Amino acid sequence: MFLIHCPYCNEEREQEEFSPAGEAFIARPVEPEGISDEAWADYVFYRTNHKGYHWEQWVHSNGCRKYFMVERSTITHEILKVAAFGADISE
Amino acid sequence: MQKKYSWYSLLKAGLSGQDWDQAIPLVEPKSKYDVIIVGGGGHGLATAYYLAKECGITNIAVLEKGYIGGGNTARNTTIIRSNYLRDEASSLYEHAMKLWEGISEDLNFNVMFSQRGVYNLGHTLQDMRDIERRVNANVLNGIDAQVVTAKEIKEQIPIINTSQNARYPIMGSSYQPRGGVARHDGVAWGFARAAAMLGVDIIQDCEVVGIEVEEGRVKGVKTTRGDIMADRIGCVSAGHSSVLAKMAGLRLPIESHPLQAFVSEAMKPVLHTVVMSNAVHGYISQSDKGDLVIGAGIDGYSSYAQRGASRVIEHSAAAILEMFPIFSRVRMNRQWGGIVDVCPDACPIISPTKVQGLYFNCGWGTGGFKATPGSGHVFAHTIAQDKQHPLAVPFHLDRFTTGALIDEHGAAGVAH
Amino acid sequence: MTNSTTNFKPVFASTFESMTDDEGYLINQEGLSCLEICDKAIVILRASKDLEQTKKTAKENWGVDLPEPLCISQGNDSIQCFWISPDEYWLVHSQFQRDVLWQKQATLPEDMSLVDNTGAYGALHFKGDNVHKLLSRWMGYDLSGKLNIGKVVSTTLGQAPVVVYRETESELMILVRHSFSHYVAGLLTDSVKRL
Amino acid sequence: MRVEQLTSNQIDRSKPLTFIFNNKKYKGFEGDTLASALIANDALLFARSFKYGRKRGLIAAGVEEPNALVSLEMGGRYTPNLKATEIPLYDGLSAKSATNPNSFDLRAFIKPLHRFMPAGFYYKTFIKQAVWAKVEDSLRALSGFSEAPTEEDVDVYDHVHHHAEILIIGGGVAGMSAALEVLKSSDNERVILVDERSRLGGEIFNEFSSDEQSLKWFEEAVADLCGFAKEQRDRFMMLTRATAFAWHDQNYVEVLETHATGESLSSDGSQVRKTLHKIRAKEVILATGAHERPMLFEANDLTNIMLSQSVRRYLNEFGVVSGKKVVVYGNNDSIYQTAKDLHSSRIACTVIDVRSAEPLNTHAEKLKQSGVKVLQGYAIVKAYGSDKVEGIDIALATHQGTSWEIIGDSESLSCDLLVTSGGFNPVVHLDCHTGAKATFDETSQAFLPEKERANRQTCGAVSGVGAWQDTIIDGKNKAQLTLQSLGVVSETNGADLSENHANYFNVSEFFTPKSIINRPKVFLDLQNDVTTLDVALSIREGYRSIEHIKRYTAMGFGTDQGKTGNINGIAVAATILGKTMAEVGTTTFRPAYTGVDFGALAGRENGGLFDPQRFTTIHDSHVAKGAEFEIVGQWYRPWYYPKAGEDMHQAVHRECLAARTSLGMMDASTLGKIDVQGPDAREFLSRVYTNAWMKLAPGSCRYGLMCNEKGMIIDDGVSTCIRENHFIMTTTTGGAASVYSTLEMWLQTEWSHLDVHLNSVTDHYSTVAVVGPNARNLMKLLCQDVDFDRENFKFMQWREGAVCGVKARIMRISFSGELAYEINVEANYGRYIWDQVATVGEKYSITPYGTESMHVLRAEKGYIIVGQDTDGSMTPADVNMNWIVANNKPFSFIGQRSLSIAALSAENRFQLIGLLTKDAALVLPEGAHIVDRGGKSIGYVTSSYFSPILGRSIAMAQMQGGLSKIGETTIVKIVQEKQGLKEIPCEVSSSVFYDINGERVNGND
Ligand SMILES: Cc1cc2nc3c(=O)[nH]c(=O)nc-3n(C[C@H](O)[C@H](O)[C@H](O)COP(=O)(O)OP(=O)(O)OC[C@H]3O[C@@H](n4cnc5c(N)ncnc54)[C@H](O)[C@@H]3O)c2cc1C
Ligand SMILES: NC(=O)c1ccc[n+]([C@@H]2O[C@H](COP(=O)([O-])OP(=O)(O)OC[C@H]3O[C@@H](n4cnc5c(N)ncnc54)[C@H](O)[C@@H]3O)[C@@H](O)[C@H]2O)c1
Ligand SMILES: Cc1cc2nc3c(=O)[nH]c(=O)nc-3n(C[C@H](O)[C@H](O)[C@H](O)COP(=O)(O)O)c2cc1C
Ligand SMILES: [Zn+2]
Repeated sequence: MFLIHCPYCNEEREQEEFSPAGEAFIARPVEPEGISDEAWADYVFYRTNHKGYHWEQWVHSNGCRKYFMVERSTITHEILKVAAFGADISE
Repeated sequence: MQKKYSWYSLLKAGLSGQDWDQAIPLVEPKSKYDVIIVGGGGHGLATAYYLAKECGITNIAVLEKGYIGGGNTARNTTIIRSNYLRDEASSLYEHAMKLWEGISEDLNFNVMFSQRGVYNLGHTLQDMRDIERRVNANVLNGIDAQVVTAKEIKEQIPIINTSQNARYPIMGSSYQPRGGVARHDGVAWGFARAAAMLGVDIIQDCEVVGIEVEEGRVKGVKTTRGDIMADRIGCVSAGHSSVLAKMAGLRLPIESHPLQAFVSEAMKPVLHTVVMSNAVHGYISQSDKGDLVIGAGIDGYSSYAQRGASRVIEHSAAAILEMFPIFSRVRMNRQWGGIVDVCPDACPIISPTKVQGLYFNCGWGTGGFKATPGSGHVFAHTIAQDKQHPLAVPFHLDRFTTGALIDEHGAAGVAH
Repeated sequence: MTNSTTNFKPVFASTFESMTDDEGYLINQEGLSCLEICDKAIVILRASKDLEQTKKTAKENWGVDLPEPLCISQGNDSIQCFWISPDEYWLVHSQFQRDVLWQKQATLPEDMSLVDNTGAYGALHFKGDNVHKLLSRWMGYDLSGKLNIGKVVSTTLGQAPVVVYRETESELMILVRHSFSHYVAGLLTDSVKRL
Repeated sequence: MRVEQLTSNQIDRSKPLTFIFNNKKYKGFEGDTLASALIANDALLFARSFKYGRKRGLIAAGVEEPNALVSLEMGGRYTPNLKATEIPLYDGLSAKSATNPNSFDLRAFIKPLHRFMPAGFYYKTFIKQAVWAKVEDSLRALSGFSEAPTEEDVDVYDHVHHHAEILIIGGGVAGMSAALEVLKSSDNERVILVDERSRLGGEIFNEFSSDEQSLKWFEEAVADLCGFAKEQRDRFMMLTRATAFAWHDQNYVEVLETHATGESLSSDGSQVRKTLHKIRAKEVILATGAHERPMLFEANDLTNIMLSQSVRRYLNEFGVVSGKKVVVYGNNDSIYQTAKDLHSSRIACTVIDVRSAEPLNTHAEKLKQSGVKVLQGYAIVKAYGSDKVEGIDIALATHQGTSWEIIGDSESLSCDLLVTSGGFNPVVHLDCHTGAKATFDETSQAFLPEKERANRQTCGAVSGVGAWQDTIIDGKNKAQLTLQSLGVVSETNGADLSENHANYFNVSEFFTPKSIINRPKVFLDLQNDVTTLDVALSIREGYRSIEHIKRYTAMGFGTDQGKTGNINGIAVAATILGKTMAEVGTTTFRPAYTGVDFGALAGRENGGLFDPQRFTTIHDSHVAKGAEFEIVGQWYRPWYYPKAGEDMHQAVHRECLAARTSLGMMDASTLGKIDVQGPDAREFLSRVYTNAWMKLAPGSCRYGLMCNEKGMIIDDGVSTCIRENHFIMTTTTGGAASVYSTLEMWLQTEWSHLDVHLNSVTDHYSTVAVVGPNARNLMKLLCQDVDFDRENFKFMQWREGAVCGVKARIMRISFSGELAYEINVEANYGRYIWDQVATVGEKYSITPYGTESMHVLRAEKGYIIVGQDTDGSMTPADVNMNWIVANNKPFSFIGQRSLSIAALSAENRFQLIGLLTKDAALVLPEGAHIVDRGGKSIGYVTSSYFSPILGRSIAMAQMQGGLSKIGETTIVKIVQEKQGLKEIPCEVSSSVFYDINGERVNGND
């Protein structure tokens, strides 16, 4: 029951308003037909499932309905950063 | 030599004040073992036990980062059943069920396996279709299963609410008479003690922090208590499987999620069987101590913290009251969470990996306690022979690539 | 609406209708009233990826300055414009002047769009000192601390998705999806008994 | 017995009350708790212990009480397992011991057997499964406390959300002081103060005989706080009888408030029994105080062996005491406080201090001067008595460094009340719920909360601060730090605590010698009968971790969660293991701090409010027609419309024939509807559906199938092309929400370059389907501005027009195979249109039908229902719908790549076929299995009905390699009512049973 800052609403809201949408940065292969079954399985099923801070996707499902990215600790649930898609998350 | 548990020994100890032997001896890790099992949960300990008992390998260490049986084994609602839908899964769980039926004697340790029966309720027409399909499949596979009507449920469980006024009225249920519960701690300890009696080293407070791989073969592990060599390593670390995989440079098709449970204050027995409902998200039984043991739904985000959202607990309490309105003034005594390792097809992975000598047994998600003896048994054979036990074959990691998934979402439900 | 060639007389029926009193009140008591408002038209304006383009269009078409996040702005003829999401604005107007909103559809750039969603919502108007007391039983949003006048928020009431906005210090509006109206009316009238 | 009135008493002697306990009538006063009133009546026996069958009484006055469990009232207000110490007395109260100490149950017989029942007893016995199965239930019958309730609760529970800048948990001196400070030093910050007790003040009334200064401070502070609560109502809320029971991430604290009417009989059930407050606070100040722990010696569980502070509480707050000849024993100055209070109430007492007489203890000296016998440097070895404590054996204690040992012979002392104090356990529970660890502090000899945590302060006894004057300062200081963290003040002006502030009552080293630990019946956990020997045994057997000790002995598993016993248990384990307290550590603290009623957790989310009930705008018309409903997702859909005397089959028979022969109508409003617009709308549809969408013309509709990346069917529906770049997609009722969010996900995260907008318009439209050969005739009557000619308004086209005067979008689509139109209008006109269609349609005997008939009609045509004929593991090819897979679209549609994996086109996959029973009248049960000659399952029945139009049964099934077996005979097996398996021969057929060539869709002109 943590709070998440929605980068679009620009406000902290209860986790209940959001839905988790899995690990971030799992890009769909550009040419699915051109890759091996292994590479395809890696995209569809395999996950890093990192212990510690990682980037993941959430959607503000009961709010603005926007998907965005969150850097959250899977150990403490602490959130370091949130970012809209396409935003620069390097700094 | 360890003292056997029996009425006689109990009487003798009671009269003489003579001591019991160590069930779980304190040992220092050796520098090398034939097999290392990472993870001292029920599955890991069972694996070690069957390796020692049936596979002729006794130079084994079980490495546990905390205390044995302290992971999901300590946190689950202990529901045991084998009425799964797919042949592959039901064979595996039924294998476990058969082992459960003789496990206390085999281990010389009463794990309080109690076949009080399990009901899986249906609340919609589609639930009932699924139940019919599953029960028929079970019966064809020789697994005890029945479809029961709401009226029959009410006769067996008079305190259940079968009224049409419930938000999701109970339409019927599947019933497995041989299903039930067992004492979770006892399961871990019973396997540990029996394994230790066969010479297995059980080493606690020993976290594996690295896996040594050379030319595609495992060499050993790095731990918080030093390096330990082994030719074969079996990882049975449930919620932490991805962490161990990463140490060997692998990824797994797994996500770790919080799954919560809670118990009520203890009351006189009033619920004599296990009742589960996937549709309203509540799973309940009453333990021999008298507390209601209740399982909640899974939290959707990934986490290694053993806690989840209180909203999930509230919802489960509400679901339990939908089914058992008389529990409204009963109080929650304690609430906790575990970390479950969830696989995309709701089936486990019992498999060798690309790294020679490294095996994984994981992905049991919300429902692996019931498989404990079976899982350990087939995994032991898989490690010993470097070849999957026949019952484990469908659970190879390859299935995610070959497409041979075993979809158990229907029977595994949302939890347990 | 009516078709002149026949003698059909369409009957408008809101989903709250069977639960409100003759004057349209769901709740009407000391310190708290909840009245159903039936005359709102809601048209969704979806923005162009080019924000300037959107701003310009909104201004030209309806006289609205696009509101900041979680805000409401005013346009011509008392058209209200709600920020719902970065590319979604709701133009709220009287039912009977819905055409004022629609007329401009043809002039929209092709990457902007209008969707009529009037039929989807019931509107409840809350007034009185006990509004927060009632709503806080089902709403986790910080109404007293964060919902200032002119602010609009999409959130939940119980398990129903709603849009809530503040008109004055003691007046709030909540838009409820029609299919949830029995549920929402149920939870409000249940809680109000125990304020 | 009751003693004279003290100023700190909270009972109102002018209001006598009568109550019943264990079937006997007693008297008490307003302000009493059940526990204090029973002490006043000298009724001291509460329980018989589980394992040893020993009789037990009260040991404490607060929530830490382990023994005095009772059930309250009967019927709809019956409540199990309440602690007598937490029940305020009311007139007519009726309570019963959870385990009756006087009844002669099996437990009494177990008593002499306990030596054969060490910790872990069960694990060592009943090892044969068959034996265990026989005895388990009888053993089970012995366990548990109160009987379970038998009736539904008559009361209700509310949830309320709050937001505050500052939440203060605990309203003792520390919390009060902190609250006042934050209120005085800020203007707008919202403050909440909660305390579990009936009034504020915590332990202040027991502060050295409620010295006048402390009481004066208290009264002024209460007045100030009440002033704030009244005048600044918007920002200050003060709750008593409100327990913070859980603390979650980011200061989300759950508080359970019991209302005044809470347990009483007077409430009529409409009032709230309890409110669960959900508080989200920016800052939390934890001021939860400390629980006293008992001293250890043999038979320390006898009735009337109580905790020192609790005895003081009973005396000072309720004017009751349970003995006349008291021994007070302990290792800290709490015992002198109690002795002093007893002495001034003229109750004879002797003090035994385990600490040596050196250095000089001023409290001891003062007490001696007033004539109280004080023995310093003595330890109690053993207590004795039958029902209650009658005396003790003491021995001299010699001290060496931090430890002591008993020497010499023991001597006996008689007493009728034994009071002990072994130090204090700060109430760190809540602080540890999100994973913080308590650390053992040598100075205060206690586990203290973690020093620093973000947005949280601790003050008072919970952080190891002793005297009340220090506590006030500590409260203020922490309030200042809190305000600083909030940015309200920039600098803090803290005052210093006194030098000995951390020295809790001058506690001695936390230690009990092995000579005592090794005795029998030295109890640690009274509720679970855990003794020091159990801990020792657990360790010897290899269960060494404190978590193992807890689990092996059940220490701390009870309803008190080890509040008084756990820390002693840790100390004993430390001694046996030769480790420090810190090394042994605590077990994990978890919610709930004290029990929370399931009803309170659920709040109002039961029955109709358990989960939203969603209705279409036409619902009332269905109800009026007598419809039975089916739950689909959260929706209630008409299932069938029985006429008087009809069962479901008869109703469905009639409904189906009406649609096939003349006219039927159904409410299709629940289907998900998504408005898709934008320059890339077509491209988008082509990516998410398996089939082609680039050429669909405005005015037309098309059926589409949707897969996930695994290549499995997840949804289907018809999408309508409104304009070149504008479509309306329909989804299944149950799949609407997930399809919508999945589509948004693709758009936002993966294809953000596509210019498409999605909007859910499910609720905007009501949809009435008009189905049957007379559909066109009816439509002509309803709508004049549309040309319904079959050539001008073709199948899979749509038109806009006014239906009964309402603007409508009419689609000519069909899920029954008949000529059919779906009328979509703005939802507020849905009911009107439905009623009009019904009225005008009378001419053609129009018949409303529900989901059951819809299923029959579509099954006759072989149309699938996603989720019924598919189960998440079916590809389009599996359901014989390869015709809808366009493999050469430029963009690899979702799931396409997976479909090329070899296993997904294997020949023996489950494939959708039809089944025709040889006996045409026999309807296969859905879920029955198809078996091969060996009796192995090779498929199962997904949909099965009696088809009225065909006059025979039809079924759809998934069968391994089924498509290649059409025409063959196969066997379906079903479980016959538990009497074994029944075999039914069937013919494998195509899954299309009726109107194979699809001619009916045009109707008859
Ligand atoms: C709330 C809840 C309810 C459940 N209910 C049921 C149920 O009713 N029925 C059912 O069948 N199943 C249930 N389950 C699932 C079940 O608990 C698990 O599937 C099962 O216990 C897994 O056993 P295990 O031995 O694999 O894992 P665990 O018991 O978790 O053991 C894994 C061990 O590995 C250790 N470990 C991890 N990393 C390392 C490392 N690096 N080095 C050394 N050791 C390490 C951990 O400390 C842990 O002790 C439930 C789970 C939860 C959380
Ligand atoms: N108990 C001790 O160890 C001890 C030691 C030294 C001094 N004292 C005296 O005790 C007082 C200490 O003041 P203090 O304010 O720190 O403690 P306190 O014990 O006086 O007050 C704490 C209050 O918090 C309440 N509380 C505890 N947990 C709660 C929860 N989860 N939810 C709601 N309320 C909860 C308690 O019921 C109590 O009323 C002083 O008078 C001090 O001299 C006590
Ligand atoms: C089946 C089962 C029954 C339990 N019964 C109790 C109980 O009666 N009392 C109790 O305090 N805890 C009970 N627990 C919970 C444990 O105390 C503990 O919370 C759980 O094992 C998780 O460990 P942790 O809280 O130490 O992290 C039970 C746990 C399980 C799995
Ligand atoms: Zn948002």
